[in-house]
Amino acid sequence: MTMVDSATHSVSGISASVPETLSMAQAINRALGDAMQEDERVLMFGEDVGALGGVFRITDGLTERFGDKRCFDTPLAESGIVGMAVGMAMNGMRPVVEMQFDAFAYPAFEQVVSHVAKMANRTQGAVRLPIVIRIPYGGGIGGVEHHCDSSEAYYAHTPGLTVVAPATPSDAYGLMREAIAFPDPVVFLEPKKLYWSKESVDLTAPVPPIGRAVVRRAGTDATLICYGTSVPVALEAAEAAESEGRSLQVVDMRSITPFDDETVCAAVESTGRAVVIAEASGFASVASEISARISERCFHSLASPVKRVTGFDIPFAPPKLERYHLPSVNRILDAVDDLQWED
Amino acid sequence: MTMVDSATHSVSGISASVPETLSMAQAINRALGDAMQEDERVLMFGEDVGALGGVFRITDGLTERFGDKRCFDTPLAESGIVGMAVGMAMNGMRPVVEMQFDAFAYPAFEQVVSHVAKMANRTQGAVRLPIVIRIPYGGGIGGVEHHCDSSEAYYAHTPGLTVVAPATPSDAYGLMREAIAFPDPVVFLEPKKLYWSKESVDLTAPVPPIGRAVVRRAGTDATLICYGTSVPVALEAAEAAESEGRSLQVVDMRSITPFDDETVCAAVESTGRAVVIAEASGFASVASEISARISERCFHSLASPVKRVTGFDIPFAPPKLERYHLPSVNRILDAVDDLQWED
Amino acid sequence: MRPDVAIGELSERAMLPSEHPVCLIDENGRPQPDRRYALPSAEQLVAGYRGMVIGRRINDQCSALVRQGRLAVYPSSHGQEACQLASVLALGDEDWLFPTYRDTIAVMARGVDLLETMVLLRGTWHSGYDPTKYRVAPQATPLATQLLHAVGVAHAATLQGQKTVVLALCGDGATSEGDFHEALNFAAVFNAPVVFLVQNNQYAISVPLHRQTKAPSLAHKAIGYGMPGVRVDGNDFAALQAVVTEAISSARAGQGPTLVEAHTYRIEAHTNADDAARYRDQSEVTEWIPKDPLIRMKTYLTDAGLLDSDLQKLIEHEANEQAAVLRHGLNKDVELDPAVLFEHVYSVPTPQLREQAALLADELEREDAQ
Amino acid sequence: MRPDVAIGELSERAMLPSEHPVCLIDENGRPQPDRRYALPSAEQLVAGYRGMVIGRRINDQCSALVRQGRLAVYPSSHGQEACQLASVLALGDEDWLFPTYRDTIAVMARGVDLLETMVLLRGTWHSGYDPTKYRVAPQATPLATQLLHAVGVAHAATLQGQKTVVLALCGDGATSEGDFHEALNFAAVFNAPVVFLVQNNQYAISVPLHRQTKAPSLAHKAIGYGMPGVRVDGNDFAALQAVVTEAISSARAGQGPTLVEAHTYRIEAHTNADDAARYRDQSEVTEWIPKDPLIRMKTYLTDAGLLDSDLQKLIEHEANEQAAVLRHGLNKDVELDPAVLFEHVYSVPTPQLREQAALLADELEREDAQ
Ligand SMILES: Cc1ncc(C[n+]2csc(CCOP(=O)(O)OP(=O)(O)O)c2C)c(N)n1
Ligand SMILES: Cc1ncc(C[n+]2csc(CCOP(=O)(O)OP(=O)(O)O)c2C)c(N)n1
Ligand SMILES: [Mg+2]
Ligand SMILES: [Mg+2]
Repeated sequence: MTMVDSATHSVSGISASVPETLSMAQAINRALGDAMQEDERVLMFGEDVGALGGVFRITDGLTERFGDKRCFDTPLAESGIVGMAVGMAMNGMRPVVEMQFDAFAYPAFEQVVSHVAKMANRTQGAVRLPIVIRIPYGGGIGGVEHHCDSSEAYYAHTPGLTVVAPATPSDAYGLMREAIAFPDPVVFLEPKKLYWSKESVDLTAPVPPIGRAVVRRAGTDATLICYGTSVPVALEAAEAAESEGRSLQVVDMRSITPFDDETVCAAVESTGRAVVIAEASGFASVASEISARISERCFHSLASPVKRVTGFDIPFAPPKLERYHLPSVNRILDAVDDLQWED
Repeated sequence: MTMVDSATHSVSGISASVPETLSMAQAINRALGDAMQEDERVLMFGEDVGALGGVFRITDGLTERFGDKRCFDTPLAESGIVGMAVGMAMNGMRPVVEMQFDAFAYPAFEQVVSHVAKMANRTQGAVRLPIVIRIPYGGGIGGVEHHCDSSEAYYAHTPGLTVVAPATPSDAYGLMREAIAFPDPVVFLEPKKLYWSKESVDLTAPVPPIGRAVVRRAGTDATLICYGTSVPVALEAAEAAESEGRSLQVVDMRSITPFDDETVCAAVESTGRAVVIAEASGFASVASEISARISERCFHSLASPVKRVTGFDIPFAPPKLERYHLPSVNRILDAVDDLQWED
Repeated sequence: MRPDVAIGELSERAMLPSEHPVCLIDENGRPQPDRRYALPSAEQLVAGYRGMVIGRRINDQCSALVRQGRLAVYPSSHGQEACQLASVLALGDEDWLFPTYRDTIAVMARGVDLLETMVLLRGTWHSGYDPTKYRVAPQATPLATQLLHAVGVAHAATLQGQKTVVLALCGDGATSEGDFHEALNFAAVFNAPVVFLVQNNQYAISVPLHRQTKAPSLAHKAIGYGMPGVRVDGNDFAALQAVVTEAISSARAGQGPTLVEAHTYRIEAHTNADDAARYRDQSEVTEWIPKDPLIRMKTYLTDAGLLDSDLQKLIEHEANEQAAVLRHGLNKDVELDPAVLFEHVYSVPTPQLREQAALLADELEREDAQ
Repeated sequence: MRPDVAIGELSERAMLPSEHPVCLIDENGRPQPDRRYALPSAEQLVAGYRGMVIGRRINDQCSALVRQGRLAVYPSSHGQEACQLASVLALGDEDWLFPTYRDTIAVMARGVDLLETMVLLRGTWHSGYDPTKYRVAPQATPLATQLLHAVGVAHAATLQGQKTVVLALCGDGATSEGDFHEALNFAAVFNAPVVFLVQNNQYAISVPLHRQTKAPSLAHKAIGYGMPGVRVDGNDFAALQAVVTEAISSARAGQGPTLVEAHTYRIEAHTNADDAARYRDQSEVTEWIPKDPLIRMKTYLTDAGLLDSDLQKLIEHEANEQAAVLRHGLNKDVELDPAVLFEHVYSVPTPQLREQAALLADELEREDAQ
């Protein structure tokens, strides 16, 4: 059994090394383009990803640039899309597929759980599936039902999948390049509401590999743990807390599986208090896992029980009510206040 | 908003009140028969549930007794089965459907998550779906891949679903009667490996309602928390521990959602130590939730971090290796030993 | 020549669609005699026209309301009003309609309150009307999923001896989903009283029909389930009404389901959020303009002496009134109590939801106090 | 008479199946002239017969091994050996086979090591062979799912300019699944070189075909995807070989997919765990016995002077030898290292799996120490 850790490696980008201001949507688009340019086994397909460039324009220009054999529309059937990707990967390709919205990946659930996740194990490694399943996920965009689910728990609970969720344009670029180069299937969760968030990105700079969390903000009083959609809210809460005299550390998981216990435990042990933040409904979720892990592993460092700030255990709220459902700065600050501070 | 708790109520059975020795399979069969007898809106359908009586014979005799309009075979399509059940419930019926094995419910995932779970909320309660989705689940029967999944986390994470898992024939009867009478959809997880376990059952005796856990064994040193397939293993471990001088309490959740925080917290607070046991892979699972809840709610009563004994984060093992994968008495005892006992 | 093979209960010929879509009133408003289908009555045609004019007005009003920020999104059925109306006007009170997100006009035509209809697209809730009151299912977003629900309602009707027929709508793109297949198969096997009406508007967002299927026509899928497949001109209200009415009668008479494919065209972009210029030429749209379902009907009715300028004005007045109701209703903001988020998830909220509702209530109280 | 309508690329007639299944050698072993399909060569027929005899022997050996507790389960293809062999013998080395749990004989006939084939049913792992080595996918259990993988392999072949054709197998029951629909549609839309061979053995566990579909035949589903549908006598190796070979050539020539429905019968119960007496009369089985694919082939070959008792003995000897290899192999217990559970889930085990592997290793070490 090979038990070595995959080392941090820089992804040699094709895009120029001058930092550019990019939105997350543009960064993912660049990552796809660069990967397709470098490796002709990389394909992109799904619903409306061709001429239209995807409903979020993430695949904009790829068909024009690489032709409709490399970036193409499929019939409207998600199980079909993922199932076909399995076969294409079996025959040497590296398919990247787009599920148009989170909830529209559910028809593909069987293909994802029973095939994508299990093929390598089933065949004792003889068939590995380097597939990336891109899923625009989460709320905060005023979307109607079925367009705002945070479905990461379904995937994170499924052994054999690797699940990542970037929170910045740089990470989106770097993690996408990693995901495409990864030998195993990756569920790539794209936080819709951050598609238009911008950053100056050096596309050639190395990013931490899949499986590695980062401390986004230093702090000494308590640790906020988050990923994807919840990172900016956590940072905002930390900012607000500072003005109230509390120093909050923010850890961005980046990868949900593999999970970076090392970074999380070190962080929590340094502060002794933790709040886990995620948009998904809380019950039996990734936030539950993080809370349980911290409680199990950092027990004696904890000055207070771990708190969770998550979406409620309700179907995602309609547009006009979503702000009550989503973890807010105030709700995070309330949770921090509850961390049994001895004044 | 009605915020009252559903009171414990006895299910008036049709079966005689003399206790009988029944296997869990027979108990479920009786519950289905009695419910169909009492209420002609109750229907049973799925793959091979008619003439064959189901691959586990759970529906044995129902077609003969109630005719093939009440218990019938469908074409082989799980999304179809669940989707049709949604419509039948919309038009006044109370469908009970069988998914032949755990992993074969995945094709129905979208119907379950996007419709079964959400219809009542979507229509502000105008359309409620009294559907029972029966899923034989879990391992321990030497089944090949796709026949042994413990898929409860997928359902428990989905708001709008009620998820139960009986561990005894009496509970199987009582919970099934409750589930069929329930106004909302219930995912009814039947622990396959316990189908043939027997017990003397008084079908007319009241059983605790959905949402209520029970303490299956009293104990003072630590609490084992389990449900469905893991209950007998936990009880066996408690038995073994007793001979080693350790008194373990065993709580059988019975319902996963709604979750009985009251019983669990009282139990854990009484012992100060807890091990959560479940067959499913541990990451982002129901066991994670239970561990997190205990850590969050009973923090100051805990003498040791909560431990989890779960299936590994791997696809379910092949028959010849499943015993290494499943929570065993020894693994539970090891976990108990790890609960930081000060000698 | 191939002999007509009768293998199942229906002969091949009875299941295969005709070479050309059924058309009773052509693009120029001229009646086309048809061997199998009679022209609907004058009353029906006028009712259809009236409904289409109102529908068009509402469609265009809604698109405007999106631009004004009063609606979150609106998938318009501009150009598909004949399908919208025919599908509803052929139904009886005891029947059910299963619409998609694009079928707002059909929902309204079925009598659902205008503002209740707009709840989904306005974003105040997921669905605004009581489906059991109108016998109209919530508008479905996940494609093809509602077709199975339709089969379930229909089969439950059979079991309970109700005379109900269910009309289930979907688009051309939706026919590619597995649920479409399972629904048609279940309907046929259970001989369920369902009519599947596919509004083939040639596009699924950006994807044209020829990338969706290589079938000679979508109606050719019917024989694979052992049910009749019918192609109809989807911009001809008369033909649609005749075909759908016959399919409904057949279902009601216990003769099982029918698949109807209506050839129409999505004149506008998929929704306001879409940019159709990225994937189709405006010239294609222009070609479809003369086939407009309203124009040809107006010509026909005028020529037949069934429509004069008074009636036209009356109908337009009615359309304007309804648009005004909509406009005023949507311009009023609704007060929403966030507590509703927890109320309907279960019949009785779980202890977990009670805790969460309390948390939110506490937050709001503190917010108010500030 | 219906005119032959050419709407898409193929005419209706070219896509609809013939009234009767193609049959080249009838139940009595007599050759049947057929306008479209020539009898395969003597060599091919003898190879088929040889394979079927071995397949039958393995089928029956495996059923016995289940009774002896050496196999966890065995879904026998007893009676379906013609389908098993024809599907494989028509393939070239560069082609792929996508089998189901019932297609063990096809997998073996493709050259997969006998014992590697039995790994799944023996329970020592989920699949025992390297799919890329034999170009045989793992035997699929979740119904119809593998058809999509087949389309993917085929389309990737097209994109890479490989001349590969993919043969995808499924049962009659599997045609009801959504994935069947999506696979056929994708195959047609991408013009993928796939041949779908449905072994219609009349049952899906206990459910007879007429409760699975109301279609005139399963092959009638083809036209709904715009591909040819062919019905063939599934107990006639010659006809199967001819039909499948033609479908493969057509796919290889860039003419896209074909749906072939083979009419056969599941002589044994679904698996050893099943009790067929609960849902079908033995008389029905008895009726199918004379249609056995081996018997008719033996008669034909004997009559044609292609099979004498020496060759028959030689083939039987070979069958016995293979059965012996299987018996001996399966009677030997395999030593399994539980550490393998963690090895292949990911290319590089995650930190979580490393911890879990260590936990198990520690347990085993302590167990050993006792
Ligand atoms: C299961 C699912 N997948 C994807 C989507 C996203 N989506 C919404 S509408 C649409 C196109 C539908 O096309 P068609 O069925 O032809 O209906 P039309 O919009 O043309 O009326 C897509 C892909 C969805 N709603 N549901
Ligand atoms: C998705 C899925 N649902 C249910 C099952 C359980 N199951 C196994 S075989 C079978 C019947 C299959 O019938 P058919 O396709 O006709 O193949 P046959 O067994 O007759 O060869 C069923 C229902 C499964 N394997 N996969
Ligand atoms: Mg369309
Ligand atoms: Mg079969």
